[in-house]
Amino acid sequence: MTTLLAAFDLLLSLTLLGLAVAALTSAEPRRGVILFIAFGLLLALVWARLRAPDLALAEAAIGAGLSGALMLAAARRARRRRSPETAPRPSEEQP
Amino acid sequence: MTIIEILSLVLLGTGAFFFLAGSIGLMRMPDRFTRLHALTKADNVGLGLIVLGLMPLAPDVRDALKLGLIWILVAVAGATGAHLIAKRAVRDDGEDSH
Amino acid sequence: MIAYLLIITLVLMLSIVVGLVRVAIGPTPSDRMMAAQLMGTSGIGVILLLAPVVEVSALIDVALIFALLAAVAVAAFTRRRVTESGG
Amino acid sequence: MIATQLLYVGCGILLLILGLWSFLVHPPLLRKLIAINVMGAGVFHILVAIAYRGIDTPPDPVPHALVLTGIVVAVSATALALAFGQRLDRDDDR
Repeated sequence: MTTLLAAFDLLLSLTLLGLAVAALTSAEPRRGVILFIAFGLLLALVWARLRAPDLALAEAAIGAGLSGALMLAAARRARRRRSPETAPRPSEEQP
Repeated sequence: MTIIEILSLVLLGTGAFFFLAGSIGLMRMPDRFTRLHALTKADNVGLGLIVLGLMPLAPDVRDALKLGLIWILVAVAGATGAHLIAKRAVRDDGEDSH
Repeated sequence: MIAYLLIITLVLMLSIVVGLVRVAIGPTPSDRMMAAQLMGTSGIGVILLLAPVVEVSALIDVALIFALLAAVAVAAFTRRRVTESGG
Repeated sequence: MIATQLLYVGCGILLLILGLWSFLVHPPLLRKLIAINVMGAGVFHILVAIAYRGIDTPPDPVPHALVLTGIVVAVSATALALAFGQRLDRDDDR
Protein backbone atom coordinates (compact mmCIF):
# COMPACT_ATOMS: atom_id res chain seq x y z
CA MET A 1 0.00 0.00 0.00
CA THR A 2 2.89 2.37 0.81
CA THR A 3 4.40 1.61 -2.59
CA LEU A 4 1.11 2.39 -4.33
CA LEU A 5 0.79 5.65 -2.42
CA ALA A 6 4.35 6.58 -3.36
CA ALA A 7 3.62 5.81 -7.02
CA PHE A 8 0.53 8.01 -6.83
CA ASP A 9 2.55 10.85 -5.24
CA LEU A 10 5.23 10.59 -7.91
CA LEU A 11 2.72 10.57 -10.79
CA LEU A 12 0.86 13.54 -9.30
CA SER A 13 4.06 15.58 -8.85
CA LEU A 14 5.31 14.82 -12.34
CA THR A 15 1.97 15.78 -13.90
CA LEU A 16 1.92 19.02 -11.90
CA LEU A 17 5.44 19.95 -13.02
CA GLY A 18 4.67 19.09 -16.64
CA LEU A 19 1.55 21.22 -16.54
CA ALA A 20 3.52 24.13 -15.03
CA VAL A 21 6.14 23.90 -17.78
CA ALA A 22 3.44 23.74 -20.46
CA ALA A 23 1.61 26.76 -19.02
CA LEU A 24 4.77 28.82 -18.67
CA THR A 25 6.18 28.10 -22.13
CA SER A 26 3.04 28.54 -24.26
CA ALA A 27 3.33 31.74 -26.28
CA GLU A 28 -0.38 32.01 -27.16
CA PRO A 29 -2.12 33.83 -24.27
CA ARG A 30 -5.41 31.95 -24.17
CA ARG A 31 -3.81 28.52 -24.25
CA GLY A 32 -1.51 29.58 -21.42
CA VAL A 33 -4.50 30.67 -19.32
CA ILE A 34 -6.38 27.40 -19.96
CA LEU A 35 -3.29 25.43 -18.96
CA PHE A 36 -2.98 27.61 -15.86
CA ILE A 37 -6.58 26.77 -14.86
CA ALA A 38 -5.80 23.07 -15.26
CA PHE A 39 -2.67 23.61 -13.14
CA GLY A 40 -4.80 25.14 -10.38
CA LEU A 41 -7.17 22.16 -10.43
CA LEU A 42 -4.25 19.74 -10.13
CA LEU A 43 -2.82 21.82 -7.28
CA ALA A 44 -6.16 21.43 -5.50
CA LEU A 45 -5.78 17.67 -6.03
CA VAL A 46 -2.35 17.71 -4.34
CA TRP A 47 -3.75 19.58 -1.35
CA ALA A 48 -6.64 17.16 -1.08
CA ARG A 49 -4.07 14.37 -0.91
CA LEU A 50 -2.09 16.24 1.80
CA ARG A 51 -5.22 16.34 4.03
CA ALA A 52 -6.04 20.03 3.50
CA PRO A 53 -9.63 20.04 2.15
CA ASP A 54 -10.18 23.71 3.08
CA LEU A 55 -7.23 24.80 0.97
CA ALA A 56 -8.30 22.57 -1.91
CA LEU A 57 -11.74 24.17 -1.82
CA ALA A 58 -10.35 27.72 -1.76
CA GLU A 59 -7.84 27.01 -4.53
CA ALA A 60 -10.43 25.39 -6.81
CA ALA A 61 -13.00 28.13 -6.29
CA ILE A 62 -10.92 31.31 -6.31
CA GLY A 63 -7.39 30.28 -7.27
CA ALA A 64 -8.35 28.44 -10.45
CA GLY A 65 -11.92 29.67 -11.01
CA LEU A 66 -11.90 33.38 -10.24
CA SER A 67 -8.37 34.35 -11.31
CA GLY A 68 -8.67 32.05 -14.34
CA ALA A 69 -11.83 33.88 -15.43
CA LEU A 70 -10.13 37.26 -14.92
CA MET A 71 -7.12 36.17 -16.98
CA LEU A 72 -9.33 34.74 -19.74
CA ALA A 73 -11.06 38.12 -20.03
CA ALA A 74 -7.66 39.84 -20.17
CA ALA A 75 -6.40 37.43 -22.85
CA ARG A 76 -9.49 38.09 -24.97
CA ARG A 77 -8.95 41.85 -24.63
CA ALA A 78 -5.28 41.56 -25.56
CA ARG A 79 -6.14 39.53 -28.64
CA ARG A 80 -8.81 41.96 -29.81
CA ARG A 81 -6.48 44.91 -29.23
CA ARG A 82 -3.64 43.31 -31.15
CA SER A 83 -5.70 42.84 -34.34
CA PRO A 84 -8.63 45.29 -34.35
CA GLU A 85 -9.04 45.82 -38.09
CA THR A 86 -7.98 42.44 -39.47
CA ALA A 87 -10.28 39.43 -39.51
CA PRO A 88 -12.81 39.35 -36.66
CA ARG A 89 -11.69 35.82 -35.85
CA PRO A 90 -7.89 35.79 -35.92
CA SER A 91 -6.76 32.19 -36.36
CA GLU A 92 -3.65 32.08 -34.25
CA GLU A 93 -4.54 28.68 -32.86
CA GLN A 94 -1.95 26.82 -34.96
CA PRO A 95 -0.10 24.51 -32.60
CA MET B 1 -14.79 -9.36 3.01
CA THR B 2 -18.57 -9.05 2.79
CA ILE B 3 -20.75 -9.35 -0.29
CA ILE B 4 -21.29 -5.56 -0.33
CA GLU B 5 -17.55 -4.94 -0.49
CA ILE B 6 -17.10 -7.40 -3.35
CA LEU B 7 -19.94 -5.71 -5.24
CA SER B 8 -18.35 -2.29 -4.75
CA LEU B 9 -14.97 -3.62 -5.89
CA VAL B 10 -16.53 -4.93 -9.10
CA LEU B 11 -18.33 -1.62 -9.72
CA LEU B 12 -15.14 0.40 -9.11
CA GLY B 13 -13.16 -1.84 -11.45
CA THR B 14 -15.74 -1.47 -14.21
CA GLY B 15 -15.73 2.32 -13.76
CA ALA B 16 -11.94 2.42 -14.06
CA PHE B 17 -12.20 0.31 -17.21
CA PHE B 18 -14.59 2.85 -18.74
CA PHE B 19 -12.20 5.70 -17.86
CA LEU B 20 -9.33 3.79 -19.45
CA ALA B 21 -11.37 3.08 -22.60
CA GLY B 22 -12.42 6.73 -22.80
CA SER B 23 -8.89 8.03 -22.56
CA ILE B 24 -7.61 5.53 -25.11
CA GLY B 25 -10.43 6.65 -27.40
CA LEU B 26 -9.57 10.30 -26.87
CA MET B 27 -5.99 9.53 -27.85
CA ARG B 28 -6.51 7.21 -30.83
CA MET B 29 -9.84 8.08 -32.50
CA PRO B 30 -9.47 9.72 -35.92
CA ASP B 31 -11.76 12.78 -35.76
CA ARG B 32 -13.55 15.11 -33.37
CA PHE B 33 -16.95 13.41 -33.27
CA THR B 34 -15.65 9.94 -32.51
CA ARG B 35 -13.41 11.44 -29.83
CA LEU B 36 -16.44 13.17 -28.32
CA HIS B 37 -18.27 9.84 -28.36
CA ALA B 38 -15.43 8.18 -26.43
CA LEU B 39 -15.23 11.07 -23.97
CA THR B 40 -18.90 11.00 -23.00
CA LYS B 41 -18.71 7.31 -22.15
CA ALA B 42 -15.85 7.98 -19.75
CA ASP B 43 -17.67 10.98 -18.28
CA ASN B 44 -21.11 9.58 -17.62
CA VAL B 45 -20.76 5.82 -17.25
CA GLY B 46 -17.27 5.78 -15.72
CA LEU B 47 -17.94 8.32 -13.00
CA GLY B 48 -21.42 6.89 -12.45
CA LEU B 49 -20.02 3.42 -11.77
CA ILE B 50 -17.31 4.80 -9.49
CA VAL B 51 -19.92 6.78 -7.52
CA LEU B 52 -22.11 3.66 -7.26
CA GLY B 53 -19.13 1.66 -6.03
CA LEU B 54 -18.18 4.27 -3.42
CA MET B 55 -21.73 4.67 -2.07
CA PRO B 56 -21.65 1.51 0.14
CA LEU B 57 -18.29 2.62 1.59
CA ALA B 58 -19.56 6.07 2.62
CA PRO B 59 -19.65 6.62 6.40
CA ASP B 60 -23.28 7.78 6.56
CA VAL B 61 -26.35 8.38 4.41
CA ARG B 62 -25.70 12.09 3.95
CA ASP B 63 -22.36 11.44 2.27
CA ALA B 64 -23.91 8.81 0.02
CA LEU B 65 -26.57 11.29 -1.06
CA LYS B 66 -23.89 13.91 -1.75
CA LEU B 67 -22.09 11.38 -3.96
CA GLY B 68 -25.30 10.92 -5.95
CA LEU B 69 -25.69 14.69 -6.27
CA ILE B 70 -22.15 14.96 -7.66
CA TRP B 71 -22.92 12.37 -10.29
CA ILE B 72 -26.13 14.15 -11.35
CA LEU B 73 -24.23 17.46 -11.64
CA VAL B 74 -21.44 15.92 -13.70
CA ALA B 75 -23.93 14.15 -15.98
CA VAL B 76 -25.88 17.36 -16.65
CA ALA B 77 -22.70 19.39 -17.21
CA GLY B 78 -21.18 16.69 -19.42
CA ALA B 79 -24.29 16.37 -21.59
CA THR B 80 -24.58 20.15 -22.01
CA GLY B 81 -20.89 20.55 -22.74
CA ALA B 82 -20.79 17.71 -25.25
CA HIS B 83 -23.81 19.16 -27.03
CA LEU B 84 -22.23 22.63 -27.23
CA ILE B 85 -18.89 21.27 -28.45
CA ALA B 86 -20.59 19.12 -31.09
CA LYS B 87 -22.73 22.05 -32.28
CA ARG B 88 -19.66 24.20 -32.73
CA ALA B 89 -17.88 21.40 -34.56
CA VAL B 90 -20.85 20.78 -36.90
CA ARG B 91 -21.13 24.44 -37.82
CA ASP B 92 -17.38 24.42 -38.31
CA ASP B 93 -17.14 28.06 -37.33
CA GLY B 94 -14.32 30.03 -35.77
CA GLU B 95 -10.98 28.46 -35.23
CA ASP B 96 -12.33 24.96 -35.66
CA SER B 97 -12.10 25.17 -39.42
CA HIS B 98 -9.09 23.00 -40.02
CA MET C 1 -9.42 -2.54 0.25
CA ILE C 2 -7.35 0.66 0.50
CA ALA C 3 -4.76 -0.78 -1.89
CA TYR C 4 -7.49 -1.58 -4.39
CA LEU C 5 -8.81 1.99 -4.15
CA LEU C 6 -5.28 3.26 -4.80
CA ILE C 7 -4.96 1.11 -7.93
CA ILE C 8 -8.21 2.59 -9.28
CA THR C 9 -6.88 6.06 -8.41
CA LEU C 10 -3.72 5.36 -10.41
CA VAL C 11 -5.82 4.41 -13.45
CA LEU C 12 -7.71 7.70 -13.15
CA MET C 13 -4.41 9.62 -12.86
CA LEU C 14 -3.35 7.95 -16.10
CA SER C 15 -6.50 9.29 -17.71
CA ILE C 16 -5.62 12.80 -16.42
CA VAL C 17 -2.19 12.47 -18.04
CA VAL C 18 -3.82 11.50 -21.35
CA GLY C 19 -6.05 14.56 -21.08
CA LEU C 20 -2.98 16.72 -20.46
CA VAL C 21 -1.31 15.37 -23.58
CA ARG C 22 -4.46 16.13 -25.61
CA VAL C 23 -4.60 19.67 -24.24
CA ALA C 24 -0.96 20.18 -25.18
CA ILE C 25 -1.06 18.79 -28.74
CA GLY C 26 -4.52 20.01 -29.77
CA PRO C 27 -5.07 20.14 -32.71
CA THR C 28 -8.41 22.06 -32.57
CA PRO C 29 -9.97 24.06 -29.69
CA SER C 30 -12.78 21.47 -29.51
CA ASP C 31 -10.19 18.84 -28.68
CA ARG C 32 -8.74 21.03 -25.96
CA MET C 33 -12.18 21.57 -24.42
CA MET C 34 -12.93 17.84 -24.52
CA ALA C 35 -9.61 17.03 -22.88
CA ALA C 36 -10.26 19.66 -20.20
CA GLN C 37 -13.62 18.04 -19.53
CA LEU C 38 -11.99 14.62 -19.20
CA MET C 39 -9.40 16.06 -16.81
CA GLY C 40 -12.13 17.62 -14.67
CA THR C 41 -14.16 14.42 -14.46
CA SER C 42 -11.09 12.31 -13.65
CA GLY C 43 -10.09 14.85 -10.99
CA ILE C 44 -13.51 14.49 -9.36
CA GLY C 45 -13.07 10.71 -9.42
CA VAL C 46 -9.59 10.93 -7.85
CA ILE C 47 -10.85 13.20 -5.06
CA LEU C 48 -13.80 10.90 -4.33
CA LEU C 49 -11.48 7.88 -4.18
CA LEU C 50 -8.97 9.72 -1.96
CA ALA C 51 -11.64 10.53 0.64
CA PRO C 52 -11.65 7.00 2.18
CA VAL C 53 -7.88 6.62 1.70
CA VAL C 54 -6.81 9.68 3.73
CA GLU C 55 -9.99 9.47 5.89
CA VAL C 56 -11.15 13.04 5.27
CA SER C 57 -14.85 12.94 4.41
CA ALA C 58 -14.86 16.72 3.72
CA LEU C 59 -13.21 15.91 0.39
CA ILE C 60 -16.68 15.07 -0.96
CA ASP C 61 -17.55 18.77 -0.63
CA VAL C 62 -14.41 19.64 -2.59
CA ALA C 63 -15.56 17.29 -5.34
CA LEU C 64 -18.94 19.05 -5.34
CA ILE C 65 -17.17 22.40 -5.95
CA PHE C 66 -15.15 20.77 -8.76
CA ALA C 67 -18.36 19.58 -10.43
CA LEU C 68 -19.95 23.02 -10.23
CA LEU C 69 -16.79 24.64 -11.57
CA ALA C 70 -16.61 22.24 -14.52
CA ALA C 71 -20.18 23.08 -15.53
CA VAL C 72 -19.54 26.83 -15.30
CA ALA C 73 -16.23 26.53 -17.18
CA VAL C 74 -17.67 24.70 -20.19
CA ALA C 75 -20.58 27.15 -20.40
CA ALA C 76 -18.18 30.13 -20.14
CA PHE C 77 -15.84 28.90 -22.89
CA THR C 78 -18.64 28.19 -25.32
CA ARG C 79 -20.54 31.40 -24.65
CA ARG C 80 -17.40 33.42 -25.25
CA ARG C 81 -16.91 31.80 -28.61
CA VAL C 82 -20.50 32.26 -29.75
CA THR C 83 -20.48 35.99 -29.01
CA GLU C 84 -17.12 36.36 -30.68
CA SER C 85 -18.15 34.61 -33.89
CA GLY C 86 -21.34 36.67 -33.93
CA GLY C 87 -19.35 39.86 -34.15
CA MET D 1 6.07 10.44 5.95
CA ILE D 2 9.49 12.11 5.63
CA ALA D 3 9.78 10.82 2.07
CA THR D 4 6.39 12.27 1.15
CA GLN D 5 7.30 15.62 2.69
CA LEU D 6 10.62 15.65 0.82
CA LEU D 7 8.93 14.83 -2.50
CA TYR D 8 6.36 17.58 -2.19
CA VAL D 9 8.82 20.18 -0.84
CA GLY D 10 11.13 19.42 -3.77
CA CYS D 11 8.21 19.80 -6.16
CA GLY D 12 7.40 23.17 -4.58
CA ILE D 13 10.98 24.37 -4.94
CA LEU D 14 11.00 23.34 -8.59
CA LEU D 15 7.74 25.25 -9.17
CA LEU D 16 9.28 28.32 -7.51
CA ILE D 17 12.37 28.16 -9.75
CA LEU D 18 10.29 27.59 -12.90
CA GLY D 19 8.06 30.56 -12.08
CA LEU D 20 11.03 32.81 -11.34
CA TRP D 21 12.71 31.85 -14.60
CA SER D 22 9.58 32.51 -16.61
CA PHE D 23 9.00 35.81 -14.81
CA LEU D 24 12.49 37.02 -15.71
CA VAL D 25 12.53 35.79 -19.31
CA HIS D 26 9.09 36.51 -20.81
CA PRO D 27 8.09 40.16 -21.32
CA PRO D 28 4.24 40.12 -21.83
CA LEU D 29 2.21 41.14 -18.78
CA LEU D 30 -0.12 38.14 -18.85
CA ARG D 31 2.77 35.69 -18.96
CA LYS D 32 4.48 37.51 -16.09
CA LEU D 33 1.25 37.24 -14.08
CA ILE D 34 0.96 33.51 -14.72
CA ALA D 35 4.62 33.15 -13.70
CA ILE D 36 4.04 35.05 -10.43
CA ASN D 37 1.03 32.87 -9.69
CA VAL D 38 3.07 29.71 -10.30
CA MET D 39 5.78 31.06 -7.95
CA GLY D 40 3.15 31.64 -5.28
CA ALA D 41 1.80 28.15 -5.84
CA GLY D 42 5.32 26.82 -5.20
CA VAL D 43 5.50 28.66 -1.87
CA PHE D 44 2.05 27.39 -0.84
CA HIS D 45 3.11 23.91 -1.89
CA ILE D 46 6.16 24.02 0.41
CA LEU D 47 4.08 25.31 3.35
CA VAL D 48 1.37 22.64 2.95
CA ALA D 49 4.01 19.90 2.62
CA ILE D 50 5.66 21.10 5.85
CA ALA D 51 2.28 20.98 7.62
CA TYR D 52 1.68 17.36 6.56
CA ARG D 53 1.99 14.88 9.45
CA GLY D 54 1.30 11.48 7.91
CA ILE D 55 -1.78 9.86 6.45
CA ASP D 56 -3.63 9.22 9.76
CA THR D 57 -2.75 12.25 11.92
CA PRO D 58 -4.29 15.72 11.55
CA PRO D 59 -1.91 18.25 9.96
CA ASP D 60 -0.50 21.42 11.53
CA PRO D 61 -3.18 24.16 11.25
CA VAL D 62 -0.94 27.27 11.32
CA PRO D 63 0.64 26.91 7.82
CA HIS D 64 -2.86 26.12 6.49
CA ALA D 65 -4.15 29.45 7.80
CA LEU D 66 -1.18 31.25 6.23
CA VAL D 67 -1.78 29.57 2.87
CA LEU D 68 -5.51 30.35 2.95
CA THR D 69 -4.73 34.05 3.47
CA GLY D 70 -2.07 33.85 0.78
CA ILE D 71 -4.48 32.47 -1.83
CA VAL D 72 -6.91 35.34 -1.27
CA VAL D 73 -4.13 37.95 -1.40
CA ALA D 74 -2.72 36.41 -4.60
CA VAL D 75 -6.10 36.61 -6.35
CA SER D 76 -6.55 40.23 -5.25
CA ALA D 77 -3.07 41.16 -6.47
CA THR D 78 -3.72 39.46 -9.81
CA ALA D 79 -6.96 41.40 -10.27
CA LEU D 80 -5.23 44.67 -9.40
CA ALA D 81 -2.37 43.99 -11.85
CA LEU D 82 -4.85 43.14 -14.63
CA ALA D 83 -6.75 46.40 -13.99
CA PHE D 84 -3.50 48.39 -14.13
CA GLY D 85 -2.52 46.63 -17.35
CA GLN D 86 -5.86 47.45 -18.95
CA ARG D 87 -5.50 51.11 -17.97
CA LEU D 88 -1.97 51.22 -19.40
CA ASP D 89 -3.16 49.72 -22.71
CA ARG D 90 -5.95 52.27 -22.99
CA ASP D 91 -3.57 55.17 -22.36
CA ASP D 92 -1.19 53.79 -24.98
CA ASP D 93 -3.93 53.74 -27.58
CA ARG D 94 -4.79 57.33 -27.03
